[in-house]
Amino acid sequence: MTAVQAGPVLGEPVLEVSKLCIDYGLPEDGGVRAVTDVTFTLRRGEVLGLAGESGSGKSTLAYAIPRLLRAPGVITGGDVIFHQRPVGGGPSQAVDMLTADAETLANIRWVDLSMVFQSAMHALNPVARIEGQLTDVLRRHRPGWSPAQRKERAVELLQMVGISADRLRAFPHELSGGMRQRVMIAMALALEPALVIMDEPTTALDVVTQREIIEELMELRERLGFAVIFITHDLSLLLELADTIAIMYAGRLVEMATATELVRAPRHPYSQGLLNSFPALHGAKKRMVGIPGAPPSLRAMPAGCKFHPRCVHAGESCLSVEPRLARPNGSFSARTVACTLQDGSRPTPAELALPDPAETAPSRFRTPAAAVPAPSDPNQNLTVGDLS
Amino acid sequence: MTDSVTPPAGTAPTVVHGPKREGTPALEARGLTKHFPVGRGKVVHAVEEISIALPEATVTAVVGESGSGKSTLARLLTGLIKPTSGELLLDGKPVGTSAKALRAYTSDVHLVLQDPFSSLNSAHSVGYHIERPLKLHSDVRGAELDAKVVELLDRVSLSPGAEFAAKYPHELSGGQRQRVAIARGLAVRPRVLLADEPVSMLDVSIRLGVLNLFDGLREDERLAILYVTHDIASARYLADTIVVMYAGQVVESGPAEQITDAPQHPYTQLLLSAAPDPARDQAPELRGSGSPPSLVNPPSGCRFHPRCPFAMAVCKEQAPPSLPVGTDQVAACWLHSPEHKAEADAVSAQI
Amino acid sequence: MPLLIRRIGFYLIAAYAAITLDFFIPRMLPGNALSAILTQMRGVVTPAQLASMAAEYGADDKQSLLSQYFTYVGHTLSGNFGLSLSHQETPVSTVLGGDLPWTIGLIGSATVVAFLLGTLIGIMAGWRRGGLLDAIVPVSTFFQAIPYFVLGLLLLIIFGSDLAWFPIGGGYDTTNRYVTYVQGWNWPYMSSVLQHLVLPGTTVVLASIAGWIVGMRNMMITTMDEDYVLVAAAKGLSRFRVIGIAARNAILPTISNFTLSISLVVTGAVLVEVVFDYPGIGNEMFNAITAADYPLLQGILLVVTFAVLIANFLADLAYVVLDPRSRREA
Amino acid sequence: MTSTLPTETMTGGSPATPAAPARRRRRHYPIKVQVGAGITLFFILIAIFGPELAPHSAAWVANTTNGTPQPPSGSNWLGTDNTQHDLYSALLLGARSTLLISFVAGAFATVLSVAMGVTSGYVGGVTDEVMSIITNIFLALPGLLILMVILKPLPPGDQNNSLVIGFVVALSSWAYGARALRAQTLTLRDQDYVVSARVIGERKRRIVIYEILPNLLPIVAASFIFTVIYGMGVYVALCYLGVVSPASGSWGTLLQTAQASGAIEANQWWWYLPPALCIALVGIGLALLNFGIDEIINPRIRSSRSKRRDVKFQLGLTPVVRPATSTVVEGEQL
Repeated sequence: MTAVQAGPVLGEPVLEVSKLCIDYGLPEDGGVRAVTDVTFTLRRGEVLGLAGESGSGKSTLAYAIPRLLRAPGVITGGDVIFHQRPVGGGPSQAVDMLTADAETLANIRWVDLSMVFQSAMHALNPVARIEGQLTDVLRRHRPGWSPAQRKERAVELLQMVGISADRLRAFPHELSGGMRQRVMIAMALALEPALVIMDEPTTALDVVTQREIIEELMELRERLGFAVIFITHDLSLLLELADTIAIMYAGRLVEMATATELVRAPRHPYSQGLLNSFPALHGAKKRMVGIPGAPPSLRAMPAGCKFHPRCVHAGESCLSVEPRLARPNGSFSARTVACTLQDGSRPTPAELALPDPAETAPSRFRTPAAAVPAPSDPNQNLTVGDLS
Repeated sequence: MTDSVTPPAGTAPTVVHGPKREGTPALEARGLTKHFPVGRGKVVHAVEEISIALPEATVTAVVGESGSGKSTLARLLTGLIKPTSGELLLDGKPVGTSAKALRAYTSDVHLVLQDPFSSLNSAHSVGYHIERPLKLHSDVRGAELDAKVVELLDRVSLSPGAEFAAKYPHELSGGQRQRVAIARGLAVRPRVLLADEPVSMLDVSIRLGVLNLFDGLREDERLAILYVTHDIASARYLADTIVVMYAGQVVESGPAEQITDAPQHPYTQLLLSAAPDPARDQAPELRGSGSPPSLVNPPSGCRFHPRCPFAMAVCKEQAPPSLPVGTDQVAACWLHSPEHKAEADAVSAQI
Repeated sequence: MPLLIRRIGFYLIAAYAAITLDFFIPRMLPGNALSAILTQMRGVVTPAQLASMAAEYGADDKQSLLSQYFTYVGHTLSGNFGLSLSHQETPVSTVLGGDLPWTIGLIGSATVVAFLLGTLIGIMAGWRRGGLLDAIVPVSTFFQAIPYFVLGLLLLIIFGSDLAWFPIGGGYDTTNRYVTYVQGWNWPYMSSVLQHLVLPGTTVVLASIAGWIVGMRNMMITTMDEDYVLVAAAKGLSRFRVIGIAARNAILPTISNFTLSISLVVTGAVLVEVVFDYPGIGNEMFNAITAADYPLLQGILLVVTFAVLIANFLADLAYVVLDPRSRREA
Repeated sequence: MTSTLPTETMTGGSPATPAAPARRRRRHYPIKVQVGAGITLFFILIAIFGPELAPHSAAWVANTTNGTPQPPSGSNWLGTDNTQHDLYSALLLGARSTLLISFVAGAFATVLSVAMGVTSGYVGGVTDEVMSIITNIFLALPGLLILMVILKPLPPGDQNNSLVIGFVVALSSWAYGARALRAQTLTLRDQDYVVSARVIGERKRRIVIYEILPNLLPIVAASFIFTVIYGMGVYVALCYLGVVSPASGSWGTLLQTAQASGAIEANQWWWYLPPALCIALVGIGLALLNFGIDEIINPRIRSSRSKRRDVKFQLGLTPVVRPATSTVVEGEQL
């Protein structure tokens, strides 16, 4: 295998999405808008967490970027630029994903941009052996390789995710849920892409398996330097692994900040409500309230700020004016939020005006200490030895 | 962390899990066992010898991974499936096996299921769903019945109740459906509410609303609630007592905060270290790997031993008894047995 | 292979049920009808044969029903279906031996064509939903809603009598007095056979193809909603590979639904033979009914049932080969 | 005819698209269903009022000594047959027995298939095993051929009894519906709402009738229509073969006499074409109805039509439509 470049070149963008709009159904056929004016930039090696509830448009957005959204999904506006590294090296080339033809897309897919789906059970072809499903992508994108080379690579990939080579001949139904998801991850990394989009990759798994796979995934990311768009409704998990978190509500980005900023000092009432929806594992028990009401239906969107019917801070202007994503008033960080409480027009409630954390350290997976197993923290993990 | 314990030598007394309260528990299960035949003489050992007591006005959380038998336990408690062995006691009285006794039992014990999208029949209105248990188990009829339906809907915060009663399930959101399912359970003033993952399919922001509803019912209706979940953080939030299940058996139980703050069984520790925790800033160290065993051929001895980093010789051979490890806390683990203390210390020191 | 063993068990039960049903059918007839049949045969067969036939139908009381039954099962299993009354007492097995190749040729070729063509059209229609091919689907269903023989009649009227493009009946040309065919693998004979096969074959294909098309189309649409098909597209695989992966999975339920269709196709085709006066089993059956030739009828019923069961078994085999999940231990 | 029946593989639509918009309830039935219902209703009316509409009775004979069938004319709209009976009247008269037997057969078969399928699926266990084997045997047996053997020797009284004929025809067709209903019942039985009904103490019979049956109705309707089509095919075939000869005549009888008198060779189209077309039309009308029901059962198979013909939805190539410039970007077509 070719050697991986030494570490990700942070700062260089790999994906630029601007003002992306996505509908279900054509406008002429009475389609509904599912994603509105989403703008963000993803840099090489960055882990972007996309959090939101069902119907918030997070999956729609993720599938539309590689233009894999199913009918009746339609992209109705905006731009998606993917910065493709040429095979032989050299400066990256900007590819407009929305004007690209089928062949251009086919050549970007999996080579530069791959995906991991929520349910590996459904994402693996039930009637084909693991080997065939790992090598078909090599046969397509590495035409010069011999069958022996492809097989060798398939073995290497399986071993990378901790599966023994003898499972190559297995069918998907012969593997456990965790193993199937590992196969999917191995498959996604087969061509060492620059970006992996992960749609709730661990939601269907048990918590122990989920943890094992997340740890493995982040270790691989550290080693191979790919960027990740990680979609989940589980904000508490995202806070542990993402560099940047984008919170979606009703098809819009309502807040985007580093994981540390978001968990320590949320700016949007919805972000704060979400954070307060996860009971803590430790510390004093306190009564929590979640967020009243339910997310709006796509067909009956409220006017103004889409969150106002559920927002305790909603004011007069929220009913009619839709806030734009902007840097919060008085913040020096690169974070953005879409809320009139943060643009200086209204007083900001204290709980939404906590100071930005001083150290905007990337997620713990980025610290060198995470690469080697950390010594256990006695407060976190009680060992049996402590008991007697 | 705890004082050394003195389990009675040689005997393995039946340990009854669940919140410790004075008086007779609303529902008690003794030695419940369920083996499902799967053909060719094989059986799935889904639930083994579980004794659990649910006193009124308490919440007991049953936590475990998929396939741990927690849902089967909940269904055994409804009387919906017959246990292979063991018995149920309602207010201290054994539940009869006659059709009449079982029908009476169904008015006292209700089950709320996981999927709010399939737990209501799309062919019937919300009102119908709530009327049925009333018609089956009470003499309320006519205008009184309608008033009762409205009152029940209001009680689960579906107001105005009359309006909701006329709606059909497809017009409701997931959280609202789950409230209808709970209202139906409350219709005939049950003693016990069994909730099988009642919030796992709901949106994150509305889960707490439903959990808080359970919390309120515990006090207001003096209900004995069994909360089955895979989410140990929500179990800690809602429950008085947490019961941890693994491969059909209870491995640890005790007061909720004690379990999450001072887990004594290696499996509970594994579960806790794997759970997402935003407060954590270091990678958790997972002790133990692999996946749950087949319940057709469960491992010998302690069923957790193939995954357990502390496994000793005895763990492979003998199933551990439930040993007291703290105030009202028990763990089924040989590490806590005085006879194996020396070996346990040695194993722990290595890790 | 628990699936296959279960299925073989089922076929044995079904075959046994068919044999037993066959035994009881003549006995279920109202008494008068039975004696009427025997009376009708009096001139045709010798008294000894008549006695044995009466015994076989239970019209004489010398044998118990049970021993009659065992005699009958023994005869059937050894391929002895008795003598055909309408064919100068030729053994039924000989009569059927002459008819079978025609029927197998007709149904076999029509089924293969309908399956291949229908599946292909179904795949394309499902892939391009709302496309041109998808518009064919309702049209094909019309043919399916018309009884086989009515469709045959319509084709016969249009292409046989009206346009006279094809012969209107028979298995090969018997009217041409200048040519005498030597039956066998020679071109003049075979071309005449093929010419006579076109209309009945087309009828069976048209009537049965919609089942394959619609079944395959709907399964394609369902399968294309599966993540693994999207994964194939996301991998950058060629469109034909993606279609191939979807089709490979979509065809499995189609094959397992074969059972539903095959006995309909066979009975339908049997009627088509009557319309086209085709020298196969179906026409033989029609004649046997007219002549009240019960031994022949019984033989035909058994042969057709067994053929359907064998076809089903072949479909099961194909399924087991194609779906690895069916090979799993229970 | 595999697909006129919903099969087990088509059960249940999963909420696959995470953010799929809520489907609007259709107020208008699809055009297919409207046309299908129209055709079917038309022929049902003919079956009911046919004898009143017919210009001549069955016994009427044209006042001619000519032995050859007469082509259509002002006095005999569809001409006459070789015995100079009016074919237009015969067509109207034949509608009744043809449709009556089809619908009687459909009704009997539906009752049988619901009883067998739902019982088998809900009760499960050995009952299910035995019932499934019986169902599968009925599927594998060539029903029509057995019917021919059974019906041929029936006395004329029974041959004209539409209940007897309908029931016997139903015996050969119920198994298709039973199989589909069993599969769907198996799915519904494990639905949470059925479990909930058991938890509150509902009795078995009430669960089957009130909780399961309402959700099976589309499949019951589809299987009813299927058996009506099948029943008509079988009945017409039996008449055509002369196995059954109803006194009142049927469309199959018309075909049988036409065939027997060499009408096809003589190209006397007015004799055999009208009944053949009527049979085909009824079949098509019912098939259209079934199409609509199929799409209700499984909305995914609906062939959606967009107002924009220039936008193609294709797997793995999400279309881009910018309303401002209205330019459509897409890949090449297949």
